[in-house]
Amino acid sequence: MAIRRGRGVAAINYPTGMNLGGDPTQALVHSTPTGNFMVTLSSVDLGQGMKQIMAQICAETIGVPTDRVIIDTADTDTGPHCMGTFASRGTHRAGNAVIQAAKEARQVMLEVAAEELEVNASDLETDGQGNILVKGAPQKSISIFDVALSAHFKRGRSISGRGMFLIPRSYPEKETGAMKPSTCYAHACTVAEVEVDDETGEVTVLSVKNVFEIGRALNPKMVEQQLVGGSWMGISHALYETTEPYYPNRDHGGTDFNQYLMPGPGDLAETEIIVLERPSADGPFGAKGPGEMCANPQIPAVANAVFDAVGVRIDTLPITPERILRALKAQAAG
Amino acid sequence: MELRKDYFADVRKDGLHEIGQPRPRLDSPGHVTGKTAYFADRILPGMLHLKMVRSPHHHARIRSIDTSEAEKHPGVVKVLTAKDVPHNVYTILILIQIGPEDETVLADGKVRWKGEAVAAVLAETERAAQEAAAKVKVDYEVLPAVFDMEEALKPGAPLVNEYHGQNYYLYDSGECRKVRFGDVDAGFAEADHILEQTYQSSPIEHAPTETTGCVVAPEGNDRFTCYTNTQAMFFTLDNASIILQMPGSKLHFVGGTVGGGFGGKVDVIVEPIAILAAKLTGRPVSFIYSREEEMQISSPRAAEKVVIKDGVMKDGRIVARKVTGYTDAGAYSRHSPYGAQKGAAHYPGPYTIPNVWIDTYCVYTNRTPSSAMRGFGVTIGDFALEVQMDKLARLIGMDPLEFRFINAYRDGDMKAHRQPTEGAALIECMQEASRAANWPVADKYMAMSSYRKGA
Amino acid sequence: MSLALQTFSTVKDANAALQASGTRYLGGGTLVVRAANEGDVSVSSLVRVTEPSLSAVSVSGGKARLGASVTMAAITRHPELAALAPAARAVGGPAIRNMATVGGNLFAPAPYGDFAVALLALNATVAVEDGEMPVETFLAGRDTSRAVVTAVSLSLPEAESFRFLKVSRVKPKGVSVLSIAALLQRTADGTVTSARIAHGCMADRSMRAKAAEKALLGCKLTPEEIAPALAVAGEDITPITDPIASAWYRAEVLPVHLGRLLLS
Amino acid sequence: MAKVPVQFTLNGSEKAEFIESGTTLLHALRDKIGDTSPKGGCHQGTCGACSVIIDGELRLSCLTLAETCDGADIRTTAGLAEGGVLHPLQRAFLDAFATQCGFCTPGMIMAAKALLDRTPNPSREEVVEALSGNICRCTGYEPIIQAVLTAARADSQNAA
Repeated sequence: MAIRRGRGVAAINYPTGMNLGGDPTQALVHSTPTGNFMVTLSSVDLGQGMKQIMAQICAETIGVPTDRVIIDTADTDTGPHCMGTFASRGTHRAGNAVIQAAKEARQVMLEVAAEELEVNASDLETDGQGNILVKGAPQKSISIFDVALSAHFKRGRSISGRGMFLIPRSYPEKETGAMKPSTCYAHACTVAEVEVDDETGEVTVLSVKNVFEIGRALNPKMVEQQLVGGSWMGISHALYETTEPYYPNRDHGGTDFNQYLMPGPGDLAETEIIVLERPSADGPFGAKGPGEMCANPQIPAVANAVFDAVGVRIDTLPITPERILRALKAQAAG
Repeated sequence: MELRKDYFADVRKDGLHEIGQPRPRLDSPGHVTGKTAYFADRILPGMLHLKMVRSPHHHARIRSIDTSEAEKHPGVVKVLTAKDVPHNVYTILILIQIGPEDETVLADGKVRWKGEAVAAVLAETERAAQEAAAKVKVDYEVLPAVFDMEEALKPGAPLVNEYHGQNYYLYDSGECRKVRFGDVDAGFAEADHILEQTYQSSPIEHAPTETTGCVVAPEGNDRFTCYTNTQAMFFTLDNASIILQMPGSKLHFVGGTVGGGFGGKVDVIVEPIAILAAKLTGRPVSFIYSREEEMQISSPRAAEKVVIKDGVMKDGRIVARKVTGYTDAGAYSRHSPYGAQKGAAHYPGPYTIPNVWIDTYCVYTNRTPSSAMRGFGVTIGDFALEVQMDKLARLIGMDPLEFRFINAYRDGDMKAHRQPTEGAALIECMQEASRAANWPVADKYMAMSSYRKGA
Repeated sequence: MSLALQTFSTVKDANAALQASGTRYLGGGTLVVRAANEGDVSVSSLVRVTEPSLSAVSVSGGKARLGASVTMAAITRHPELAALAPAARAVGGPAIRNMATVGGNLFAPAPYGDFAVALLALNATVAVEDGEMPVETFLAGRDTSRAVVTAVSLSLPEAESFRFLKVSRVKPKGVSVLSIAALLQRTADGTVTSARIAHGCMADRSMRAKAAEKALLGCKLTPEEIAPALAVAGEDITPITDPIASAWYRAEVLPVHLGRLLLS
Repeated sequence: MAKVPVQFTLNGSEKAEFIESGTTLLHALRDKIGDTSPKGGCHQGTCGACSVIIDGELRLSCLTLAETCDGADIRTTAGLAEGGVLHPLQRAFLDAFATQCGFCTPGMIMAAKALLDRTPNPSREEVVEALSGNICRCTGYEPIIQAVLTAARADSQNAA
């Protein structure tokens, strides 16, 4: 019996948003009478934290703390159209729409504040704490609370804005395939270290070191959540998951979580996450979509590590103990 | 997690108030107290339960369906078949002009995969619906089936889906989406080594802890509220509107709080039939996939087969890459033609290669229809590409990480689909991985940059 | 027809009720309630028994009697059942172990039934209302058994004589690729004088490895001496193929894991 | 369909319902009583989302018939916070960013509570074992394990 160790690397990129574009998302933003901001969307939170991120994006753009923002999604009677949450598009598409809507609302807010302070709107800035200040003369200020009250009850202004983000659809040229599939790409590189039991084909992933370039980590703790979970799913995809274990034979498909295999809490690799930020030109605050790509590089990195360990190539997913054992036996047979 | 702000420091802006801050999630207090409301937490008085009668065969003609015994079963309110569905043949991407309509809401005359929905039973309890479902009699004439993509593409293979007329999706470019860049044959002729390898995957499941489903309530004003865990609200509403031939103004979708998606909840499967059931019975209807349905009936990630042929020079440059990708759509399109096309746009990966030839096929077989999943169109391609990169490096006796630096794309490089590279960061990711994993590479690679002067 | 639960205070009454068609015995619920939830409409009535003896554990004179309703968790916590704890802990996660019973495990089809593998190696006796039989006999006839199992009795092994191994893909809770239980009596110099070995997943229910048992007699537990036993470990097996592993894989790794268990 | 009475204590308050015989505790809690904190992720006993604590023991409410809980003391995540103050486990899950979609969270918290009730200072291995019947598809488990370990430490500090 021998436990053999190996490591492998993989590097990838990943497009943000629907391939070839043509996937719009809208947002509406309005202020309540006391200067809280309602973001209305029809975008879906799958658990990745879309609601929280949209709140932070709106808050940053308007110039208020995040807890002054309320997210109303996803009710089709109130929320304007969003293409949906998929293709790593949520943060990028909806975030841009929220920024646009929030900017428009902010402009009205500054105009009302300017009237109250008897200055030009272009001379005003926000402090991020809920106040509007005159640039260079911060003692001259007004709270957003008071601005909203004034807008509603005194000046008859709607502090609101509309946002729409659309990457125009690209149509591939038939013969050459010339096309514009995406406007920004996230990147990753993973090094995986494994142990392989050469008598049973069992693989233990000892560690994964993941470097992700995601444009901008809008909320670092939430980015970490998604990247850690994605890294786990990538390992799972590499070694465990299949609905049809004997594909293309259709028999023995798993029907429950006992039969559909995923790493358990006792199978976790030591996981390191390093994030780089190269802001994208058209991302909200530079953000790209990290949601999908974070589960990709582990798969080939693990495959390459298995080869490094035992010298057999498993080119079919998942890389099961059975496939490894068969390959080892074939290798031994020469 | 470590945030390395020293990379790209010249283009990063700090000092924002809310962005970049690790604010607590506003939804977490609801999660930890069990108060977050998912669609299935809408428990409505008088709610009916919908259970599907499903095909036990991979491919069969339906001679007849007899629902009379099921309808008499205690607790059963209605049994729906194809004739009850106003626009029964549909395809979800019709909204972005990708046709033809090729799938039935409820099977009409034929089933094309094991598990296909044939009849919908509505009953007062889940148990009554299950019992009645067992009493729906369907007379099948079993037909030959095909499960393997290569077999499906051979002449004489059983035709899976008549709406296509052949076992592949017909793009405007023909039987596959194509990318042609440079002269791949000249590249192979020039190469020191040529390596052709085949990579494959089997379908996998999103396996969200919350299964796909919806709860529909008739509102009394001729409108229907659909509480759903769809990943795409209007996409689902608009498709439901087409299938039900009902103005979209009659439909009200409420969602946005989903127990995991991963791409598994973008198919419009449960909502239209549940709304129809609510309309025809005047009662609230719950249609929630069982775990078994989630595992074997809901769309998986497609199985794929990827053949990569590379020409590489001894100095590490890849001079030609030819990729042929096959996506196993199963019996119906759903999102697979889009996914196969996305693959064509993704190859040859984040590398600058002067001569590229790509064909991606979307193939029909008698399997569970596949669809989107996290990394759709790319994940399996990346597996294939990056294992191939490892093999190429070893073939020419080069360190696998250094080999990637040599070929990595940088700003301004022309991609195979004829867009100049912008915002590249592959090199920096690899540099950081080299450091973090203690996998040293030559100094010249650590000195590289994705930036190019003037780009 | 809906699902109905009938509760009886005696095994006798429950056995009578179980004669009706569509009636199944409710133990911990992990098998039968699941079947009902999944739409098995052949089950229309469930029967349970509240007789306290079914939940009792008694240990005396090196023998244990486990009521059929005793849970896996109860076994793992019982100070005098330490020898059985590894096998009981092999069943499910914590919630399942609080529900799954000794009696139920005897009916669990492969890849489940890890505890029954241990019971088979330990030559346990299965009691029903009107008698007792060896677990091996019970397992062979379980498909047609309609009587409530009341208890399982066994001689508790010396700690060093009993070994149990479960191999799973998912840790710490996955279902079995295989499981092995071995009861070995050895002389002071380590020579095996008797061996009883049971496998899980090598058929649709746990089975004895009789050829390997025989080949171990007179051996010391060294790689060289156990080699003949490993060579015949797969005799008469018909491993299951399921989403966890194929029959081929299970057969291939059975001697590997048996060897590791014997040498551990 | 025959209805049967069932009475139990749910998070400290008495409940009495007439239910159809054969109803699972999960359905009784969710459909009859309105405690939707236990989730139906599989109805097979394989995901743990429906986990509740019955008479001090972690159980799966999807495989437990409500009738068998007559007289029992049942605890769910919905009853964990007292007087609006989060339980240390709930606090730790928040602080560790251990929830994403949240669907597994109530079951995870019940599994963790069952552990800490018996083992106030668990090792990592004991935490892993305690959570092993509960599926999470989003987090990769590590943040949840960390949250449970943190809650245990916080609790033992409070006790000290």
